[in-house]
Amino acid sequence: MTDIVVPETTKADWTSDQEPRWCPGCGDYSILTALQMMMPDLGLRREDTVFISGIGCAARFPYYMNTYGIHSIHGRSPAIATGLAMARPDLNIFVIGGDGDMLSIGGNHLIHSLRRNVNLTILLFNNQIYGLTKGQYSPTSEIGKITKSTPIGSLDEPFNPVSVALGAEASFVARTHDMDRAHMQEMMRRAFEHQGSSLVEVFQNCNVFNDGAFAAITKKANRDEMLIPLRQGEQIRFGADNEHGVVFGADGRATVVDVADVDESQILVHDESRRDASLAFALSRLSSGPYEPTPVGIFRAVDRPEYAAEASKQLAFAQEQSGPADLRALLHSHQTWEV
Amino acid sequence: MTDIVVPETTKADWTSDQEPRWCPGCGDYSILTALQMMMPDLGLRREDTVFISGIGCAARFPYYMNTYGIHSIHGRSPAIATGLAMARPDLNIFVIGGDGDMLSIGGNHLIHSLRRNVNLTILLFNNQIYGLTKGQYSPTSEIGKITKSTPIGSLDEPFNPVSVALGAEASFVARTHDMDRAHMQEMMRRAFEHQGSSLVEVFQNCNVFNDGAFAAITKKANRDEMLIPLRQGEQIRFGADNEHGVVFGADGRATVVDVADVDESQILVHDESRRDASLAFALSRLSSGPYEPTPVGIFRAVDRPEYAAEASKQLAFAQEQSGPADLRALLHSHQTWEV
Amino acid sequence: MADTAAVPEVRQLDSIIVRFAGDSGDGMQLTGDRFTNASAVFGNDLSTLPEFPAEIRAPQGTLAGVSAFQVQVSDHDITTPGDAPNVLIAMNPAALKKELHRLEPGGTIIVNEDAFEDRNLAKAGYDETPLEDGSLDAYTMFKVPMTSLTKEVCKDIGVKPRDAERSKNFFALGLVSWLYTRPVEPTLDWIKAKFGRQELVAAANTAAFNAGHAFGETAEYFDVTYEVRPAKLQPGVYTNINGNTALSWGLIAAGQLAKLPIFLGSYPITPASDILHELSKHKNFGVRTLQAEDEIAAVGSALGAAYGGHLGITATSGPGIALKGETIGLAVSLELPLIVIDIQRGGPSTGLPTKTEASDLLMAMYGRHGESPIPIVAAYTASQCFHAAIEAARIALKYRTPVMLLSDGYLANGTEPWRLPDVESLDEIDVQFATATNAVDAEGNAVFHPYVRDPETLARPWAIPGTPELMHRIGGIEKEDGTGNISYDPENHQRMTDLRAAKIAGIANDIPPTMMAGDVDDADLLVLGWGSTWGSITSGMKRARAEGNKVAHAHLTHINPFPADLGDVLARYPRVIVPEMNMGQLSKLVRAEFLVDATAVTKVKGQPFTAAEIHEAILENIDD
Amino acid sequence: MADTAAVPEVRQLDSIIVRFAGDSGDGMQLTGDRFTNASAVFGNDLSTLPEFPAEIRAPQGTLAGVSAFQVQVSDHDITTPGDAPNVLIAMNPAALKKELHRLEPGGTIIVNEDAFEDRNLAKAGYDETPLEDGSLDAYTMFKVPMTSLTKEVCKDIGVKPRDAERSKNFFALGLVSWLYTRPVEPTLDWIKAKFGRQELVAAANTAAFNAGHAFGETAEYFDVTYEVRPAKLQPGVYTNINGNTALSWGLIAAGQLAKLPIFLGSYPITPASDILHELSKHKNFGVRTLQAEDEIAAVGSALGAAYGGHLGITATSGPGIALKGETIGLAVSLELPLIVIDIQRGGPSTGLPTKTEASDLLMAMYGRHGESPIPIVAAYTASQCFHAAIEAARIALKYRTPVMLLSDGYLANGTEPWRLPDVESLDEIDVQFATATNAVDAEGNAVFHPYVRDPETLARPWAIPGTPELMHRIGGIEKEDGTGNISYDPENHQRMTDLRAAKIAGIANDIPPTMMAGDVDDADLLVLGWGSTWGSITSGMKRARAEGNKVAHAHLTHINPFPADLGDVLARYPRVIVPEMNMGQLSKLVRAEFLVDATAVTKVKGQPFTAAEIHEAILENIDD
Ligand SMILES: Cc1ncc(C[n+]2csc(CCOP(=O)(O)OP(=O)(O)O)c2C)c(N)n1
Ligand SMILES: Cc1ncc(C[n+]2csc(CCOP(=O)(O)OP(=O)(O)O)c2C)c(N)n1
Ligand code: SF4
Ligand code: SF4
Ligand SMILES: [Mg+2]
Ligand SMILES: [Mg+2]
Repeated sequence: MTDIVVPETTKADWTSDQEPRWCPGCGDYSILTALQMMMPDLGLRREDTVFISGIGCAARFPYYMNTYGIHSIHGRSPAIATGLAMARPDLNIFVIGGDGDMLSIGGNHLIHSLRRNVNLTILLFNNQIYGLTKGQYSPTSEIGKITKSTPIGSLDEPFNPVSVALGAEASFVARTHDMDRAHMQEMMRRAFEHQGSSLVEVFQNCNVFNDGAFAAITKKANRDEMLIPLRQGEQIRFGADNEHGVVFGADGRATVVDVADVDESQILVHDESRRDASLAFALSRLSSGPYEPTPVGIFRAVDRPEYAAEASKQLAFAQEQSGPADLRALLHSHQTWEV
Repeated sequence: MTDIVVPETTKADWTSDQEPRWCPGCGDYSILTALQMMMPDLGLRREDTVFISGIGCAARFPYYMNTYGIHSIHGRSPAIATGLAMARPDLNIFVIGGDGDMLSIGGNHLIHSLRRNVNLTILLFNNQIYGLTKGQYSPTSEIGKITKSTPIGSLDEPFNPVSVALGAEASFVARTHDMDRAHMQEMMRRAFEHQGSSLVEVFQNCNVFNDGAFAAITKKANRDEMLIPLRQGEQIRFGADNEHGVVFGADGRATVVDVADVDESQILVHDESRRDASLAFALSRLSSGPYEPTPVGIFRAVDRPEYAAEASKQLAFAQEQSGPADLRALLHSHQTWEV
Repeated sequence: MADTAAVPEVRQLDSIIVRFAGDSGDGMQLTGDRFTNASAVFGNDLSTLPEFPAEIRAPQGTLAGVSAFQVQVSDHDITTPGDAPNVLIAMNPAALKKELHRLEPGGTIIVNEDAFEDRNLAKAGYDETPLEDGSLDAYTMFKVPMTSLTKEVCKDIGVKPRDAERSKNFFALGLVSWLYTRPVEPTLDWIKAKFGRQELVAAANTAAFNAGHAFGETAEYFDVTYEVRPAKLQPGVYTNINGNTALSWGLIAAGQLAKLPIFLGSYPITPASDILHELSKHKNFGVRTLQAEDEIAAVGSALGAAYGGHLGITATSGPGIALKGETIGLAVSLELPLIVIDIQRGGPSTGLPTKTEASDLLMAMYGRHGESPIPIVAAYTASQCFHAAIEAARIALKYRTPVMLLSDGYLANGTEPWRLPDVESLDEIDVQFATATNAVDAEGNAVFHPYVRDPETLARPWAIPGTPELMHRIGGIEKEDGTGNISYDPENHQRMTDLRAAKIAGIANDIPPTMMAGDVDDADLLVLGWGSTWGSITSGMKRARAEGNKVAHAHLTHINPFPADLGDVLARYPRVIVPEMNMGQLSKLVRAEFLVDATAVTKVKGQPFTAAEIHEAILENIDD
Repeated sequence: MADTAAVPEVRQLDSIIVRFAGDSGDGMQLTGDRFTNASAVFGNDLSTLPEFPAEIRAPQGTLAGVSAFQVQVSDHDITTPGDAPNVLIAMNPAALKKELHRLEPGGTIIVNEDAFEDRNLAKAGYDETPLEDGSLDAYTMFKVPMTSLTKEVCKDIGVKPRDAERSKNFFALGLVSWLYTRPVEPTLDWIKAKFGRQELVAAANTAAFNAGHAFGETAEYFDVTYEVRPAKLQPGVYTNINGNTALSWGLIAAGQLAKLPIFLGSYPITPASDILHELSKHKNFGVRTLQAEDEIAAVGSALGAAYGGHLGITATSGPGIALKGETIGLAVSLELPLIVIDIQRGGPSTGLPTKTEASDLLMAMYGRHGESPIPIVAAYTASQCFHAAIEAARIALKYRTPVMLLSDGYLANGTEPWRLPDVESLDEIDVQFATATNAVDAEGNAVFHPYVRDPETLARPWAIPGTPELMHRIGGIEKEDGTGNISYDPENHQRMTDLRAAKIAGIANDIPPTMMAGDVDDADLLVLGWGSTWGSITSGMKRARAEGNKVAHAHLTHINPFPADLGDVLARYPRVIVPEMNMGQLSKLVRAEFLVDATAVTKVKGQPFTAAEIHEAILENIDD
């Protein structure tokens, strides 16, 4: 980013000339729209902005943004983005991918970029399925899922992307869903503003291979009862009349209660900035899938040194220590003799 | 394992004819000894036992066990072991590797085998360094570590292997160290007995490239004050006179306190079998490195369906449904016509 | 345009090539499939070529969204889906625009007239409708309002217009079935079986199909219908099969023949995923499948299973093989049986995921560090994938080696009738696990040495965990000859490298001689092929020979090692051409091995060679 | 055994080959290194070969634990560390046992007598001490109680015996320095500089070194000392350098010459790790290094940095390259500059990690799916790695392509004196980022098309993020020629495949002609080499020519594409042999390309060819 005044932009400025190639009705459209509409608010230059993705339906995203972009290979986007971010700390880098791309083949790069805290805004479109390869189960699919590759049902315990990220030292972790544009935009904006790696899990409907996977919690009619909004500094409450809440026991257990049943002051106040990740983790365990009340919002947002900036500091430090680049001096730096 | 009586064995039976090729004084020796001494207690046949490793100093382990074994390639041992475990649920499979092998290049396979809950006993020798390649920092090295590859100090936030495992849905996670044979043996035994993937982090001293990394907590003189033993059903207390303990606040925070300062009944009682992983996670966050009081013991041990057994059940189910293998019927199963 | 009122003439043809094209959402693959099946049951020989975009559903109505299916139906033995279609069914303007260039000169176009409205025309890039501007005058065109006619008949049975529209492909199918006098029962039966439970859908599809058929009969619009008599195929029971299914069944058969359980570790990727899907369905054959977290885990798990005594398999496409190289190298070093399947697609990188190509051959040969030779088996027709899989298993199991089995997108998805083999006719694969010690140590104790070799095959013993007394450790570090202990000894490394090479080279004596066809004894030109070019070469050569040219065809089913007689074969002909769906990969291998001036005839267009292209290449090279 | 009392004679030699061998813990690498350095400063030409086990510290006293260092010191231009050593310094029985077979007939052995006690003898597998049983009578042997003598002198300066023992290698060094009349100052200075802060260690080492020197002088034990005069090298400033350091400096130089910051993404692996270590030290040159989580992330991050306008580099060894294939393929498709370095080691699989081999050539050529050609540059001496790195960068940057830079364990760790180039003499590398639109769209707007090519190089523009108006998206799916938009068009895929191939092939016109030596105009045999065999071939050929044979030497620094004149070169000679540290990889490429009957002379023993082996191969092939 730069100090100079950045010209104002509109959604159209951020929209490329390529027509999206997603199935009609795919949740990816609403995420794209939300992001394209939000981009002007960030006050960025398009030419300073890069979208990097792997492979999958979600990973087609960069083509639709009028920015720089790489549609790379399956699972490797966090690694490629890490190199770019280190080389060019001046850029605004978004990383986009599906649950297969980021958590199956790319799981290792994801967790390593999170722990390193490279300045990347990572959006994980979780549709609990492999879309592009036509409907195999993914690492976030529920146990027992019947797909082409699991005709008798899948056996694997799914990952909870928020828990995975917290276990991997992520400094920023949020969750949102494709049915709520304003919430998506808020999460994306906050994720972008975070200095370091930020992960936003976006529940995304794949209406062709896993239709309605999140309907039980994201459908308008269900949201009050099924989404637990996390708001900084506020009590964690939900329900049409905020009648439910989350409390913590001395035994270290977080539970959902009816506010009426407890002393209201016991209701947990959310603190995304708590250094200790255990609270965020406990919140991530409140729900074991999109069929129970599930927290959305920012689980964790703490300051930690950003990787690329630190790396640049080492370059400056090295120059201080060893002086500026002097190739001749380098070649003569070992013992030499003259003939 | 089999029902038939297994002949008794001794440490010597489990010791292969290959001389260990570790540096004199390496912590790997004490782990090897602990394990070789424990093996007879498990009542196994050597021929039913397999050790699988990747590459690294730790990964030389299989050569020294008089069992079946594969010294495979860097980072891939959990994947190879998963295939073997699924093919041969009758075997006892141990997976051995270092912090680089399992958490750097092999991080993805590790977390996926943990979530799947394949019946593997995984021992991660964490020496916070790359031994075999002569001393680069590892994903568990502390920030600022000066090594050959980081002459101005490393920048990466280290992984906490216990947190990583818990974030990845591990059903069994424990920690021990190479200076306490009895404790190592208890952890290994419990890990082995666990049905599913079990991860034991073993703090291991690399006296050549990272000597004393754990001395502040594992040296005999420091243990009382610096190791927090986790014991099932018991209050979490430590100190020469058990004068310290761990309590949980209603704000979801676990803290170390002096027992004298609190109501003794508030001291947390450890429950490794709690389904909700948050307590275990919170315990894993008590220490940010081997220089603060650090829990050792079993963080989590919960029952979940074991992957290979479930996979075998699907085979049985398929036979019930579709009858036994009939190749002719298979070939004729699509529309056919006669000429 | 035809507009007479006579009873249509029935014209006999010896073969027809039909191409269905429409939007990805229009169900063209299914339509083509059904047309094929009806023809198969009728007794024709046939060959198909499905083509679809990489997107699940590219933007509706665009060129990028066009999905097509070509089938050749014949009264005689054919080997390709045909070059230029005789008839093109275009369900929308984009399909017409994108596919027209393929149609034979003066060919027949059947369009869904309803789809040619402004929005669709614009999406396809037409300024005005091609149906009216005379640009198609050189073709025979039939404009049929398929959408509205389908809606019409569906209204009567209570299907909403929106839903009815989805049945328009069955209208097209009915019409084309009538035009080519295909039997209707197989299709109607299939609709019943497939959609039985969704009554309305079944009813709509049936009604649309019948309406299409009736439209042909009654519209007095077509002045001729066609008939293709059943082919005189070898007697037997036939099924219509694609390469991936045949390959999967071959793997299952191999397991049965070797009396081994099967383990497939795989990660989904086009066009290999169907092998995972198919094998997952047959767990009752003792098949275990793992959808691994990535391709490296997939091959690793298969290798682990192989160590445990299973037939370990991994299946993927090019990008996956690129990832598996290191682990395949480990398998070379461990000398364990393993089948690695590469269903090739267009490269490099993500390339053309849904298009065919055969450009992974040199990666299959050399895509690993160090000297790590592995056998390569290549399938050459859809149905032959069955036997190729068994052959790959035979070699892997007998020689304890990873084997690369090559297929491609064309074989994988294309179909052909397959005369089902008699199960009893398939050779058993003899697999013996080691059960006893095989050496004596310095102290005279009986011990097991995992790298003592069978003197004939040079294979090492397969001693699986659970076997008493044979405990041993193996790894990727160089091993001492015999004992398998780690060895850094210079001479030993040379010896082990030589042994690994000799083991693979020796397989040449255990495979059939080069498969030959054409003017074997007296040709001016040899066409050397491998893989899926077999069909095109066979057809193209037939044409060239029909013109009096003397041409022989050698086709390789084994590429590493080559058949023992290949050098002699090549030496017999004055010229050798090598058609390949790559930039000349086999030709490089042959030139290096035999110093023969083999000329590569290359094509990388995501599509198989046409017979005409092969024909032309023959003529070009036979003359000069 | 010598035991006279005269003042030793000083004998002039034109070169000597010394081999230090001991336990891994004995500091043999350091000893060899210091001996080398003293000789370098003295003005000799030299060449070294360190050899050590894969374990950090294999069991003490065992054969597996032996670490050795060979150096040839000469008064003339030499190119190898020599074949058979003239003198072997054996610090323990295992070293003697393992290394003796290399010694020249009648050569000199200097042993640390103290180490030949029962335990050590047993560990080495000696039944009785070879020092006494007459088995070494054919050699000249000196038994020196190095350990006790070292302890002795250290006692005086207050060093504990245990610690003192560690200085025994300096005793050996002092003794050998005396024997070969090497200057002592460089070593003493170095000890001071290195151990200055650990005073006792410095004192012990100095004392031991002096004691060893004095022992030679005073023990009246040696009847002759040797001198090797300074070599008549080209005037200039020299430094002693190994391949990995030279290569790292070359990369830094390339960054300076191209005015680009450098990004190295790497994952540690023997023998490539030192490139990561070395580059990490020079961040003041604008070098960013990332120790990635694995090799795939390493190359991925380098590619990401390249997209951002850095000189992106990744360095590894064989197993790492096997993992990087898919990402290199992406780089081929993205057409971005990238340097991929493979420091080859013994394979397959983990193989012989610390031993040299050159068996990754075909993987470098073909280790990716699809048609994905990349240029290959191969370094041929330790110091030349510097220039090879610059050349790889030049090609990568000019042609926007990944380039494979091949070195091997022998070059990586071996040293030679390097006449430092004048920094001003190095050619700048002209890199122009795209700054302006380069096309016009249908509406007449100026736009940027990322795949519009430079007509001469066929390189596409390098438009880096941050450049206004040039926003564009690229990916691994096939791209439309020019616009770079996704394209599944058959003709376009053929065109792009052809273009990618033509771009790489065209580099042939931009590289030097084949490097030739020997009887270029009139030879009966051509020795064609590549990579680190240069030194052995040069030495071996010298011997053959000295005997009157007519031999030419062609050495390839560029393997893909080949130099434009290579076909002509090969055609000029009646016979061609290709010595390779593999099973014949370059010979396969040459045979396929030129149909020349090039004979592979192969060796995979973890060690470079000796000059004698090359000599022999020449004689064998020149006769028949
Ligand atoms: C190396 C490699 N392996 C496999 C594939 C095939 N592949 C493409 S996308 C994909 C997974 C898609 O799932 P997800 O990442 O969840 O994205 P979605 O399509 O659901 O948005 C797979 C397996 C590939 N392109 N490359
Ligand atoms: C694919 C591959 N990459 C890199 C290496 C080099 N390598 C061997 S072991 C190792 C790391 C060792 O560290 P760790 O796993 O912590 O084991 P330790 O030696 O400390 O026990 C590395 C990078 C390799 N053998 N293979
Ligand atoms: S397959 Fe699913 S995720 Fe992919 S584009 Fe279609 S609806 Fe969206
Ligand atoms: S390098 Fe470290 S970890 Fe490896 S054997 Fe030596 S002491 Fe042990
Ligand atoms: Mg998905
Ligand atoms: Mg380690």
